[in-house]
Amino acid sequence: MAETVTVPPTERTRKAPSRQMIVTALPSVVLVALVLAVSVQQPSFLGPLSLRTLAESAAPIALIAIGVMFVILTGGIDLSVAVLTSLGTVLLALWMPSLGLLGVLLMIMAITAAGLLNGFVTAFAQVPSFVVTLGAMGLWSGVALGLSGASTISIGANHSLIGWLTGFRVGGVAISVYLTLGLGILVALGVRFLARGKSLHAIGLAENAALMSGVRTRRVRILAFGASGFFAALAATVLASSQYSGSPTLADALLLPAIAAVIVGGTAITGGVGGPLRTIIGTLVIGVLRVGMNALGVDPAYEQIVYGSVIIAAVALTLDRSRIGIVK
Amino acid sequence: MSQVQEGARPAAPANPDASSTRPAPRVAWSRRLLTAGPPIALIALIVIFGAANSRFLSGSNARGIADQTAILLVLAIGMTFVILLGGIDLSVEGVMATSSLVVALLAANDRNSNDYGMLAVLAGVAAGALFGLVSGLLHTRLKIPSFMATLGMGAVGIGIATVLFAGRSPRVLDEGVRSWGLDKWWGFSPLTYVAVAVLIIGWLIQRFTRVGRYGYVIGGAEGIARLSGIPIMRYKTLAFIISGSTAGLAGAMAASRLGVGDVLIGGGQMFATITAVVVGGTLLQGGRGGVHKTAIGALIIAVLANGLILVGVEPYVQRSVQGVVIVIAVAATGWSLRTRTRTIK
Amino acid sequence: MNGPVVEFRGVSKRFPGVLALDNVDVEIRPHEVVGLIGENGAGKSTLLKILSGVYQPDSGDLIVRGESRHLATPRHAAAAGIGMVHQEQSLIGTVSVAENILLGAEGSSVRGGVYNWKDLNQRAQRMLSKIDSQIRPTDRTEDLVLAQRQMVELAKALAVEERGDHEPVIVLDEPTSVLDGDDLETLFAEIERLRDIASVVFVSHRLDEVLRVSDRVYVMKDGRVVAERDPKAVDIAELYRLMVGRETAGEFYREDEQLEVDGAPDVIKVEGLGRKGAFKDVDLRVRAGEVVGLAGVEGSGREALSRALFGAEPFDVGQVLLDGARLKLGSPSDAVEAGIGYVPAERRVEGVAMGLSVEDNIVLADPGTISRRGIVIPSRRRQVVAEWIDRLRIKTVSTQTDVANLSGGNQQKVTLAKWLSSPRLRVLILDHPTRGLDVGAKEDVYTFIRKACAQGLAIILIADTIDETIALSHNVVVFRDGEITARFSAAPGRKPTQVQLVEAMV
Amino acid sequence: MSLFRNSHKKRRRGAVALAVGVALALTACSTADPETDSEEPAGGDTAEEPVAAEDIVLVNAIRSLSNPYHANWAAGGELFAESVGMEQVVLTDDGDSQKQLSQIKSLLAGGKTIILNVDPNTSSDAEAIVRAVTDAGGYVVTQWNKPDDLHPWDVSDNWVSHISFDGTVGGYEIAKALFEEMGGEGGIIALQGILDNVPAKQRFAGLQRALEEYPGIELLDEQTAEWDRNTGYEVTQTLLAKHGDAVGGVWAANDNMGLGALEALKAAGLGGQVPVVGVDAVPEALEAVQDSENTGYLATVSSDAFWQGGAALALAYQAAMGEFDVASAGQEQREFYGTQFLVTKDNVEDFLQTPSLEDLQADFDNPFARSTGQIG
Repeated sequence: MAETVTVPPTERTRKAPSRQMIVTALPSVVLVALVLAVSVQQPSFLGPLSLRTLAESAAPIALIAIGVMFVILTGGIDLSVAVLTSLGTVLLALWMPSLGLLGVLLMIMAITAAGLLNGFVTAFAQVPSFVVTLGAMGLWSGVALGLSGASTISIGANHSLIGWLTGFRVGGVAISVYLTLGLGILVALGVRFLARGKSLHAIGLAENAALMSGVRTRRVRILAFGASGFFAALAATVLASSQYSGSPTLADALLLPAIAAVIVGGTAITGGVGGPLRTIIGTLVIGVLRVGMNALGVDPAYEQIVYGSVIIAAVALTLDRSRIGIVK
Repeated sequence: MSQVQEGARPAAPANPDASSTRPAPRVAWSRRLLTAGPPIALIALIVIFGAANSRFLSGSNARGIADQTAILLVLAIGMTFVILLGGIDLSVEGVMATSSLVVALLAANDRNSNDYGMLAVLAGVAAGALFGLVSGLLHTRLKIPSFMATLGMGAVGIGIATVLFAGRSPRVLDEGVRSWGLDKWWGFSPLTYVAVAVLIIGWLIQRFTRVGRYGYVIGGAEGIARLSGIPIMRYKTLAFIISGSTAGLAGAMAASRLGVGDVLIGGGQMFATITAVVVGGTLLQGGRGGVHKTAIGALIIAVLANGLILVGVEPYVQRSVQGVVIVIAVAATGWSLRTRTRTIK
Repeated sequence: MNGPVVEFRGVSKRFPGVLALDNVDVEIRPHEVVGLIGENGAGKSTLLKILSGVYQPDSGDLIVRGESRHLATPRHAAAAGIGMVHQEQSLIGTVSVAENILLGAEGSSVRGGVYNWKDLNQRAQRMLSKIDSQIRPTDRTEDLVLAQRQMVELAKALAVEERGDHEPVIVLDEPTSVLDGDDLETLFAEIERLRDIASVVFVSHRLDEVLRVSDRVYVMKDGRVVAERDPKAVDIAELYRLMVGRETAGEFYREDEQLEVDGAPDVIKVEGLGRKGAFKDVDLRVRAGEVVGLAGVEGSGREALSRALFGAEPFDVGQVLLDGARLKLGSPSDAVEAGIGYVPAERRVEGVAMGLSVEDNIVLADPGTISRRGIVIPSRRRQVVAEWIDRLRIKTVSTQTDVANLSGGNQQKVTLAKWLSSPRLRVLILDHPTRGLDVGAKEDVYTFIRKACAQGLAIILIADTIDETIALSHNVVVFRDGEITARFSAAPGRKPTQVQLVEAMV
Repeated sequence: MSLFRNSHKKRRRGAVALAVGVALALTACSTADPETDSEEPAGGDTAEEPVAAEDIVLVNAIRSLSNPYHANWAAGGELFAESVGMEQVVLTDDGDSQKQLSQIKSLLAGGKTIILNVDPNTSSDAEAIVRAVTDAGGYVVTQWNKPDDLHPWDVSDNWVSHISFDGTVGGYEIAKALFEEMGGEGGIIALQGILDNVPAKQRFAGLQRALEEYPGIELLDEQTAEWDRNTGYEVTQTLLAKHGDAVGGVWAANDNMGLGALEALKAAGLGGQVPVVGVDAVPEALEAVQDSENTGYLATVSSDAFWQGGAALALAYQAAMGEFDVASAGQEQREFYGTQFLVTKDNVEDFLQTPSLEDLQADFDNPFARSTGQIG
C-alpha cells in the first residue's frame, strides 16, 4: 500500500464493467436482504421506533465514514479519524460551557486543522498516509486523555446549543439524521458539479496523470484529510449532543465500523471509486448488521469477528487489482 | 515501477558527469542516521534518566527493563520481517489476545480441566502462526494491502479472544507456565532469556535463510525480484507467519507473566512494536534494516517507558510520544527520496 | 559447434495497434559480438524481451543451439544460457554483490533454504574473476560506484552459464548509457574478454561504440531488420540512413502545411536554464506557430529539459519567460495555469487518467472551459467534449467510456484534446507524441500539430525519430550530454539532413 | 492504545435474546402514557396515583451477565422481582454506550411504564438515559456514574435517585487494613485508576485521609495504572526497582491493578511478604483474600451487588407505586451513598455465596436502610 504503482494493463478494461456493476449494486442488495432477514426474526424492527433508533445511532458513524471516504478516494487511509472525533467531544466539553457557540466553531476548526496536518505530512514529507494517521492516532488520543484528565466531562451549560441536533425531532427523526443525509447529498453534488469535483477520483485512479494535467494533487490530498477532520468534528458534535458530555475515548470504537461502512459501501481501498451516498448505504448495512446480530441471537462477542471479516471481504471484493502493481 | 525502485536505491543519474559519484550525499546522510542514530539515542536516554533518577541504573531496575523489553522485543522481531518487505502487521494485539486465552485455557486453569502444560504455549504460538498465514494469504493472493488485511485479522483475533474470554479472565494455574513469569535465572526472568533466544533465532533466519535474505531483495525492489523468478508470494506469506508466531509467543509470555488470559493483554503493544522497529532503523518503505537494529529500537522504547514512569509521567503520554516518533522516523528516513512526481498513498 | 547459438526465424510480435516485430530473422554465432541498432520503436527492445523470455513471439521460431525453444519466463531464458544486462540497473543495493550475482540462482549454495555463504561467495568470485574485476563478493552493492555495478551486472549475466554446460549469450542493453571515459574503456575491455567465453548482443544508441565493438551489425526499423552490415565496411552516416531513412518524408509529415513563422512574436523564452546532472546553459525561444524540435540521444538532457519546462522537475539556474513575463514553475499546475501543456511519453501513466471517462479526461486540465465560477455547466461540458471528440476524430463508444478501453492512438488524441480544448493554452510540449502508435494514428497526430501551429501555439517537440524531428520542426536544437551542441533552421525545402543532426548528437 | 477499543468485555447471549424477546412482546401491546406534571420544566412525568402493576416492567440495565459483579447484580434484581411476584428484564450493553441507550429506548417504545435500575457505562451516558426514561414517564434509579453537577431534583421526579458508593470510605478502609498489617510503619506505593469516574479520585482521597492518621506510613510513589492488570504489573515492577526494600505495602484503587501488583511482587520474589489491598471484590481478589497468608492480598471492598440490583430496583418500584413520594423526598434520599463492606479473610466467606430473599427482604422494604448519607 505504501507505494502502490500505476500499471495500466489492457485486460482490466474487459473485467472492469462487470466488477463495477457488482460493486455498485451489491451494497444496496445486501442492505435489503439484511433488513428482510432481521424483520422476519423481529417484526418490530420495521417499526418507526427501532428504525429511528437505527438511523440516529448510524448518523455519527456515517459522518465519520464520509470523512474517511474522502481520504480513501485518494487511495489513502485515515486511521486517526475516530480518535479525532473523541478529541472533538473533549474540546467541546471543555470550551462550550464558557465560549458557547464560539467553542463549537473553535473545536471544528481545531479538529479540521488536525486533519489538515495529517494531509501536510503525507503530501510534503511523502509519508504513507496509514503511517501518518497511525501516529496521529497515538498522538491525539494521548492529547485527549491529557486534556480531559482521562475523565468524562459533562456539558452542563450551553448544551442546548447542540442539544437540538439529537434532541429535536422532525417527522420522528432527529436533526442529526437530516444533517448527515444533507451533507452526503451536498458532497455528492459537489463531486458532480464542481469544476474540480472529480479531482479526488482522478488522484485515486491515476495520480500521475492528474498531476501532469495540472491538478494540484498535494492540495487536493491535504483538503481530503481536512475534510476527514471536519466530518470527524461534526460527528463529535452529534455524539456530544446525544451523550451530554465529552470523553477521551467516546468514539474510538467507531473506527472499524466507519472504515467498514466506507468499504462495504463500495468505495475501493485503492481509491478513485465510490461516493458519499454509497458510504451512507454502507453505514446502514453495518448498522443493520449490528442490530440484526442481536435479533438473530448472535453473541455480541462475535461482533469483532464479523467486523473484521466484513472489512476483509469487502476490500477483497471492491479492490481494483488491475490498478495496483506492487501491493505493500 | 519507477517509484518502487526509487525506494530501493538512488536513481541512476542521467548524465556521465554524475555517473561515477557514489550514492547521492543526502542518501548517505540518511543512511548514517539509520545506523548511528538509534544507539546514540539509546545511550542518551540512559544518561538522561540515570541523571534524573539514581535508581534508574540500579541492578533491579535494569532487570526490570530487561523483563519489560522481553515481550516487546519478541513482537518487534517478528514485525521486522514484515516491515522489511514494506508491509505492516496491525494484528499483533488481536493475535496476542487470542494466544493468551488459548494458553490460559489449555494449560491447567480455573475454568476447565485441561492440563497440557507447556504444550499450551506451543498451541498459542501455533494459533499466532495461523493468523499470520491467513493474513499472508489474504495479502498475497487477494492483493489486499497488508495494513488492511491485518487490521481485519486483528479485529477477528480480538473477537475470538472475546468469545474464549467469556466475561472472566481464566487464570493460569500450571506451575510450568507460571514459572516463566515468576522464576529468576541468574537474576533475570526466564522471559528475558526467551526474548534473547528469539532475537538470536531471528538474526540467524535473517542472515542464513532465503526468508531472511529475500526479505531484503523483495523489500528492496520487488520488480527485480520478480524478474529473477523469486516466488515472492511464498516469502511474503512466510514473513507474516513469522510475525504471527512471535505475536502468539508474546501472548503466551504475557499470559505466563500475569497468570491470566485476557482480551486486552496486548493493549498498546502494536504501537510500541511498530515504533520499536522503525526507531531501530528499519524503513517502513522496506528493504533496509534488520532484527539487530530492532533490538536497539525495542530497548529504546522500554527504557523510555520505564524512565517516564520513574520520573512520574502518566503512561498515556508515552502513546503521544510513540505516535510522533513513528511519523518523524519514517519522514526522516524517507526525506531524500521525495520528488515532485512521486506518488505516495 | 559452429552453427548459430541463437537464431530468430521469421519472428513476429504484435501489440494492440502496432506490429512490433515483423517477420524478423537474426542469428547470433558463437564467440561473436552482434551489434543491434535502431530508433525507438524500431523493435530492438521487443526482440531483446523475447530473447530474455519476457515476451513470447506470436509467430516464428526462436532456435537456441539448434533446437526450437519456448522461453516462457526470464528463468527459462537464463536456463537456456541467455543472460541480460538491463538498461536500468537491476541490482539490489542492500544485499551483497554475491547475492546479486546469483540472485534466484543460488542453487547449490542454499540447501533447505539455508545459505552456505562460503560456497555462494566462491561461485560469485568465479564470475567476477572471469571479467577479472577487483570487486569482492562480500561488498555491499550500494557502496559500489556505477561503473562497478555495471561489472556486477556483467558477472550476474555471466552466471547463467552455470545453469547449463554451454557458453552463455550475454545481452547488453544500452550498457553505456550511464558510463563515460575510463568506465567506458573498461566496459569495452570486458566485452573483448567476453568474446572468448560467450556470445554477445550489444545494443546502443551510440553508433560509434557499436561499430567499435561489434563483429556484425543488424539495423532495425519499424519492426523489421532492414540491413546486416560488417562494421569495417560501413560508416556511421550510412548506418543512420539505414536506421531512419524514409522516402515518404514530405507529404507524410504534412510539410506543405508548415507555416512561415518569421516575425511571429516570441511566446516562450528559456534563458540559461540548468540543473546539475541533467542539462545546463539552455537558451531557447519558441515563437507563435513555431515547432522547435529537440534532438539528441536518450539521456542527452532533452527529456529532462521538457519536464523542467512543465514544472514536473526542478531547475537550479536560469529562467523561463512566457510573453516576456517570468514564470514560477513550482509544479505542473503552475505551468498549466500559465498556459503550458505537456503530452508525456508515458502516455498510459501520465497522459490519460485510466479509469476516468473520456469526458472527464478531456476536461481534466482546464475545467474553466466548462464551468462558471467553479460550477460546471453540464450543457457546455457536453458541447465542448463532443466538439473535441469530433475534431480529433476520437473513436469511442460514448463520452462516458473508461478511457482505458480506448486504443493507444485514441488515448493519445484524448490527451491532445485535453490540452487543445483549453483556450488559455499557449505552449504545447510534445514528448514522443507518436511513440507506440500505428501509422494512421501518427499521421493524425502530425495533422493536429500543424493545426495547433495554425492556431498560433508554440510547440516544443521531442520526436520519436530523427526524420520526424526534422520534418515537423521549424527549428531543430540538438542536445548532447545536457548541452546544446547545434541549432538548425528547418524551413520547408531547407531542412537539415539526418547526418548533420547525428554528427551533432554523438 | 488499541485499534479495537470497543471490543473488550463482550458477554453471553441469554440476556440479550431475552431482552429482545420482551421488547418484542412489549411493542405489540401499548397503553396510554401517564399524564405529565406541569411544575416539571424538564418535561418529565411523575405518577400522582400509582401505576397498575400489570403496566410495569422491571428492568436492570447492566454491562453484562457473565461478569460476576453484574451477574450478582442481576441475581439481586431477580430476588426483588420474585418478592413482588413479577418478571425482571435484564438489558446488557457489553460496555457499549450507544447500545445501552438504544436498548433502553426500544424497550421504552413498548409503552409500558419502565422501572429502570441502571449502571450507566460512563458518567456521560447517565443524562441521556435518564432523559429518555423520564420523557417516557418511566422511573429510573442510576448507580455509580453520573456527572457531578447533574442532580435528580433538577431533572425530574421520575429520576428517583442516584446511588453511589463513597470511594473515600473504600480507599480509607483498605488503607487502614494495610497500615495496621504494616504496624503503622514503612513506605507504600499507590496504583491509581484512570480518573474516568468519581470513585478513582475518591478512593485516592480516602488513602490520603488514612495517611494523615498514620504518620508512620510514607507514600513513596503514586502512579496511574489505568485500572489495567498489565500496566499494574509493569508500574509496580518499576516502582519496586525505584524504591527497593522501602516498599512495605501496595495500595491499589481496584483489584485488577492489585492483582497485577501481586504478580509483580511474586516475580520479584516478594510474594506474600508485601501486603496488597484493592477495591471491587472481584472473585479472584476474594480468593486471594481467602488465602491472604500466602498471597499477601489483605483486603478488598464490596458494595454488595445483590443489594445494588435488588434494593435500588425496589426504590424505583416504590416510587412508581406511590409508596415513596419522590416529590416531597429530601435530597439526601435522591442522591445517597450505599454501604460498603471491607472484605478480609475473616468475613470473606459471606461474600463468596449468594444471599437468600430473607437476607435482603428488609433492604427491599427500606432501600434507605443502607444509606450512609447524601452524596457530595
